[in-house]
Amino acid sequence: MKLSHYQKEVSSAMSECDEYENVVVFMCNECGQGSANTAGVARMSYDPAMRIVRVQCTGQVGPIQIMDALNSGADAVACVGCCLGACHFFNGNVISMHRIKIMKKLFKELGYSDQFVNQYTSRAAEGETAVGDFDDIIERLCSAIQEGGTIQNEC
Amino acid sequence: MSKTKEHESKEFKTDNDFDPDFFKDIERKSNIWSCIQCGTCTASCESGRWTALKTRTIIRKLTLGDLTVLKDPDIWLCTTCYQCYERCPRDVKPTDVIMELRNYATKLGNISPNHRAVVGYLKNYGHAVPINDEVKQQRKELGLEELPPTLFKFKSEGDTEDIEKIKELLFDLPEEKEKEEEK
Amino acid sequence: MVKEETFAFFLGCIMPNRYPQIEKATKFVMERLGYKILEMEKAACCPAPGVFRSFNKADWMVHAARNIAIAEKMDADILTVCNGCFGTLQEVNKRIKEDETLRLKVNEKLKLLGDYKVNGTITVRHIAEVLGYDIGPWGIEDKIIRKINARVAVHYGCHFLKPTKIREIDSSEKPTIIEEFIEALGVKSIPFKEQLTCCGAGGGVKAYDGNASMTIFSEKMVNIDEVKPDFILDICPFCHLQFETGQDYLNQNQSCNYDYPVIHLSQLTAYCMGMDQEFIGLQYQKMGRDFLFGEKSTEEGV
Amino acid sequence: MTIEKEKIDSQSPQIQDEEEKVEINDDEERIGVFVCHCGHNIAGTVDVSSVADYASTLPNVVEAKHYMFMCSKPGVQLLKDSIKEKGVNRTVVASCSKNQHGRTFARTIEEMGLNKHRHQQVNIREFNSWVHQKQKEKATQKAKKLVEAGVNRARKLEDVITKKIPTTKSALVIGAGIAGLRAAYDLAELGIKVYLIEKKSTIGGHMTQLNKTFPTNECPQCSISPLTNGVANHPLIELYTLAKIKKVEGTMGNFEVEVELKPRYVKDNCTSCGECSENCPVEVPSEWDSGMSMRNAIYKAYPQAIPAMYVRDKKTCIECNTCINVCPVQAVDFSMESETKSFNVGSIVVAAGYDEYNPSEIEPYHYGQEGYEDVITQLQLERILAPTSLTDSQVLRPSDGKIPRKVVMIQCVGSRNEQVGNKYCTGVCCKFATKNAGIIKDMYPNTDVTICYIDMRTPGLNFEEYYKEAQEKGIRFIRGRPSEIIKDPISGELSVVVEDTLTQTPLRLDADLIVLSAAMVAPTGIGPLGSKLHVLRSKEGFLKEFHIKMNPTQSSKGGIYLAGTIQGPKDISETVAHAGNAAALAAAPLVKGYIEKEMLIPTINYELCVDCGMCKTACNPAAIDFNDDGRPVVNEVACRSCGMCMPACPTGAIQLLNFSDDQLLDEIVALSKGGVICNE
Ligand SMILES: Cc1cc2nc3c(=O)[nH]c(=O)nc-3n(C[C@H](O)[C@H](O)[C@H](O)COP(=O)(O)OP(=O)(O)OC[C@H]3O[C@@H](n4cnc5c(N)ncnc54)[C@H](O)[C@@H]3O)c2cc1C
Ligand SMILES: Cc1cc2nc3c(=O)[nH]c(=O)nc-3n(C[C@H](O)[C@H](O)[C@H](O)COP(=O)(O)OP(=O)(O)OC[C@H]3O[C@@H](n4cnc5c(N)ncnc54)[C@H](O)[C@@H]3O)c2cc1C
Ligand code: SF4
Ligand code: SF4
Ligand code: SF4
Ligand code: SF4
Ligand code: SF4
Ligand code: SF4
Ligand code: SF4
Ligand code: SF4
Repeated sequence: MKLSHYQKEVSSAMSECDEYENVVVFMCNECGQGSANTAGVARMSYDPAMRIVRVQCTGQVGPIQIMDALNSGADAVACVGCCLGACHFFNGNVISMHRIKIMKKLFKELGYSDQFVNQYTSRAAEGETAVGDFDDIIERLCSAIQEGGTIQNEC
Repeated sequence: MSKTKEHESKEFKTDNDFDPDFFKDIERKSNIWSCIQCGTCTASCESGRWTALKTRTIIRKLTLGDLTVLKDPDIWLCTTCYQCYERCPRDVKPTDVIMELRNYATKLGNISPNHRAVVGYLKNYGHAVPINDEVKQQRKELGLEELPPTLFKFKSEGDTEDIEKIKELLFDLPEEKEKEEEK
Repeated sequence: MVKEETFAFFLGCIMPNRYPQIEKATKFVMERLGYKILEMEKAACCPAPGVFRSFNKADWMVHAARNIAIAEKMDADILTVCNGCFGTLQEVNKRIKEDETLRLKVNEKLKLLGDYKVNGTITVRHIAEVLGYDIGPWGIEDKIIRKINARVAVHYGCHFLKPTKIREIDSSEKPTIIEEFIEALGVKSIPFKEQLTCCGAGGGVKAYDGNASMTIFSEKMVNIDEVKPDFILDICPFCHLQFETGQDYLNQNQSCNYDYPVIHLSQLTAYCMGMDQEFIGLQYQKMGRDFLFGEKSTEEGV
Repeated sequence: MTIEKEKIDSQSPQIQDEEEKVEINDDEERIGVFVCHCGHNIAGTVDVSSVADYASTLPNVVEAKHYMFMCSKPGVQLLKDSIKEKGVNRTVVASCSKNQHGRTFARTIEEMGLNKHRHQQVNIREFNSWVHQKQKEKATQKAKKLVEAGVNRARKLEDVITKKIPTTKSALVIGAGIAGLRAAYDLAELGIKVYLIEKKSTIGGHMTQLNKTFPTNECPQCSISPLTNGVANHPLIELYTLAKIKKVEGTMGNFEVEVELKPRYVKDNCTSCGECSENCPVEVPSEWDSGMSMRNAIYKAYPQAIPAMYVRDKKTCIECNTCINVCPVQAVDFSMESETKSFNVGSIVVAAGYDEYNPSEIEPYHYGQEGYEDVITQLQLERILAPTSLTDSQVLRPSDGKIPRKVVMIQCVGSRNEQVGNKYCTGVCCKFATKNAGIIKDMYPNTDVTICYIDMRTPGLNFEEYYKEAQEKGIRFIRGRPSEIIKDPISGELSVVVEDTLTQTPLRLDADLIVLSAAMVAPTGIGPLGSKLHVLRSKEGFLKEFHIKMNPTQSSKGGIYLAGTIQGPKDISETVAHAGNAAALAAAPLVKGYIEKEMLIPTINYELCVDCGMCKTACNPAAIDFNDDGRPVVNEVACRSCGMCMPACPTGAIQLLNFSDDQLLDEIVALSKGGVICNE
């Protein structure tokens, strides 16, 4: 995987939209943090809006944390855990995945866009996986913004 | 046993002969990608034992994206016995895949004249097998009405509304394809 | 709730237009058993699961739904006597019952055909299932007046049992529903090699490539001939047609010498329940015209 | 994972001098913030001094500095000085990742007498300067936010203590197949008392049923008997046959186990003379012989069985009392009753093995049906071939006792088959089919042996060679999965229908004997056992390992380990290696004598708790249970600090220490601030 490839993608994503500032990313203590560290060591670049929060396991992140982040102004929220089947706490990532699926449904039913909350997996040894996740978050965020989707209350 | 296959003469194939995207639709409805080429379907196939139909090979061609399968006369030799469907260890549902494939082939105009005729019967009589005088007589002898109370009877009595609509709206077959049309 | 003990009798194509004797026998049997049989006016071809589904699955479904809609209006379950009709109507009915989006889609097109709409309120039954399970060998015993002491080759056909996941009737590898039922009529099923294979007619093959169809069929006949049954028993007019005309074809083209009567389950049951020999209609058949149940039957007396 | 990291931590501090410790003032939160340059690594992108300046404006921050290399000796000294001089009681270092130097700083403050959990590491290098090198402005902004979040988090950090929990120096091993025997022996050799529980009347498991074992074709009885004898005679191993687990309670290090011992009806003084069996009028198919021979109602499974004692099968016995009368030593005793035993153990090893798949579910193969006696499984073939077999090791077909001239083996029966719900490849059957095909061919060169396979899977040293050998012996390999076995109703002969996929030819192969290579599946009764142990199962039914690669012998519950095929199909070498690893892991805390555990566990606010049990359901390691008052309690030993119970709780009553909703909120607020915020 070529580094420049990612850089190009990021810059193109950024040029498309810049109406966001903070994206809160809950990353588990194992592959999540590991992959972001690896990305850093390899000097891969991604959007500075990423705000990584260390949690034990993505299974620990509940609707409370997600709503806390959105309420206090995060433009998008994501959870990044280990690969499916390789959760270091058995199946926290799967549970988180289901939880986020349900939240997405709920958002949609309430008339918000469901592209602002997502679940991802990454691999500790591959920074690309984390960067790919981050890029995808921005991509979804941007396309949702462009389509007029929102997750914030109008006030 | 069956009709000759034009495509068999072309031996060497390149990526240009394949279009994996073409069969996306079939993939969505069945599990063709999970086929392990075990051959249970071919071995189960009562048709394939005596005819050129080789079910596994058809699935293989699909996964490769080999478009010649659409012109393959073999796909019309499946009797829909469902034996392969019942036994496939990977739940590929080959019978359904072949049906789906025939739908595609039909869209491309690859339909045999006999099959066109059957569709014609349906459109004209409401039946794939229309009645004849001999059977009319037989019905009378058995004490049944000469014509059963199906659509055909109504048509012959002048009530043609239903059959006209069926004729117009259903099973619209494309025109006969020009003989050779490549890629 | 659909009316109990009442059936909308779906004729299909081959039975009324080729083997009216099966139609006659079925009515006789069902009425004797206390069912009410209603005619389905304006019903048409099911349409056949092999050919028409091959051309256009969506239209196949709509056309079938039209037939189902007729029965829904009559508020009665559908009775079929043919594996093909059963295959189509049972599958389509099941799918429109289970899949609401599909139902909406089908109804949309159905509207264009006239005043038709499917709601998924009825079930589709096959005569063999009704006889085998609802009446059962235990229930037929005191309804028959004669038993037939014969050894027969039972041919299930394909679409009655398969796909098992959709039909949910009996195992497709070792079914017993017909065997058990006919035993009550005194008839013994004799196993033959590859008993459950196809007769070679389905899937549009008979129309597409008659030779191929006959090749498959000739193997079937070889296996049947090995065990020399008194007659061939089937539950589907299309298989019936294949066995009738097929034997004739093999005799003429492959110097075979088959002469096995082909009898539908309805005919057999009707005879045992007291229907006259002439209405069973063996005299119209190509094969085994001389076959008379009389020699084999023993009167039970009612 | 946390446990292991911290173990290392807790051992090292003693090296440091004690006198550095200072009195901690805990009246208010006093936070020290230190921003690292890491040479140019951070400072080249982030304006570190402005970050430090910003930090100094944050509430509770009493010291804010930036320095070239925080991990260097002078850097670390800055931390110490701030604690000593400014009374700092919480530290935030904004430098590299927690993995890189988080531990260095935590250890430093621990040396100064602060709990190491009061250190908050903020990563502004891997998560910031290195990935935003071209966006200096934004990177500095981000660093400020990250530091603020760190300060917010540090404010409420609580002390986490480490506890030492003594362990019981004994272990329970469930199942006495090769895996259980290996594990029991290894544990005992480490000086640990072992209770070995077997549900059958004899030990050895499936291996004793085999004829020869690949790839060397040696006799399994010979290879296993040193171990069976070793186990039976080991002073530290207590062996219980006809035993069933009734109850398991407790956690890692200390379990209480209750075992039910079913009566044998034969006392220990049995001399194995066989008198009783010879006179017993009842004959039933032998389970051990896979139904290939008969046994009596009082019997010994096989001559070399251990324990070398007879057993009476109450279910089939007709109570004629002959055995009681003929026994020369009056060993037969029908008055025996089941008894219950209790043990205290520190670790549990589950080695309950596998069962051979019953192919009767696959209808086209007609296994087990009348008229298809010559369709057998590989395990049955092993029994026919075995030295102790009824046929005297001759391959005679069950229907008529003739030597088969055409043997067809069918692979992947019940494996790789979604219709029966087993998606996996057993991985052993290709090897044992090759083995048995070769053995038949060696014995009867005139017999044709065919193997119908989908893929031949013979990986590993020696196995491809083994496959090649079989090919050279003249075994015919046909690539295709048979669709059905058909029987000619007149001649009664069987044939196998298969497509040779390589030439696209449908074939009908005549066969005198058909051998199904049936899958290895989870053993019967594993469901109840699993739930008694509170361990999770994989969807295939086997017990699930903690991590497929890194922890293949650990179960979902601490202190319970998996050995051998109970975790998934394996051959004997893999089983033995797996069991050895399980024994080593099970022994570690027992040999050490204690478990050291950080109490980073959730607390339950009982005023909020509604006793709904959602937390219990969410907890994979089964660390939450209800006490006698019906209230949930967290087991501090079993808890793995995953936090998965938190979002499950409908009232927010359960909160993981230092990861509570409240604490996370503080961090999240700082990170989210500045977005499209909605102020009402
Ligand atoms: C036909 C065949 C041929 C094979 N040939 C070979 C070969 O040649 N070479 C090779 O390496 N491998 C071979 N194998 C694989 C080999 O059999 C296994 O790898 C090995 O036996 C696994 O040992 P185990 O101890 O894990 O399981 P098992 O041998 O099944 O032992 C499990 C034990 O636990 C007991 N148990 C189960 N449940 C409970 C319970 N609830 N409480 C108490 N006890 C319980 C059982 O009674 C049994 O004694 C073959 C397998 C088959 C099926
Ligand atoms: C391309 C590829 C992909 C793979 N993918 C996977 C996968 O996806 N999943 C999987 O489970 N496995 C995979 N594997 C297998 C996996 O790599 C091995 O199983 C595993 O790494 C073996 O670990 P090891 O410790 O035995 O050997 P190694 O990783 O080779 O470690 C041996 C160490 O010993 C050192 N050493 C050697 N000789 C000496 C000496 N004389 N003195 C001192 N030190 C010495 C070496 O330098 C080395 O550090 C893959 C292998 C390959 C080749
Ligand atoms: S039986 Fe199924 S898996 Fe096997 S070759 Fe046919 S389609 Fe593929
Ligand atoms: S359904 Fe068609 S392809 Fe499948 S076994 Fe029957 S005839 Fe062959
Ligand atoms: S503490 Fe980390 S960031 Fe700072 S100098 Fe050391 S390695 Fe670099
Ligand atoms: S129980 Fe008695 S008779 Fe039977 S083997 Fe033991 S000692 Fe011999
Ligand atoms: S009492 Fe039971 S075990 Fe003993 S000899 Fe009689 S039948 Fe056999
Ligand atoms: S080891 Fe061979 S026979 Fe067994 S499941 Fe795997 S491929 Fe099939
Ligand atoms: S943190 Fe909660 S869910 Fe996780 S192990 Fe501990 S008690 Fe169980
Ligand atoms: S989930 Fe919460 S409320 Fe329910 S029992 Fe657990 S702690 Fe109590």
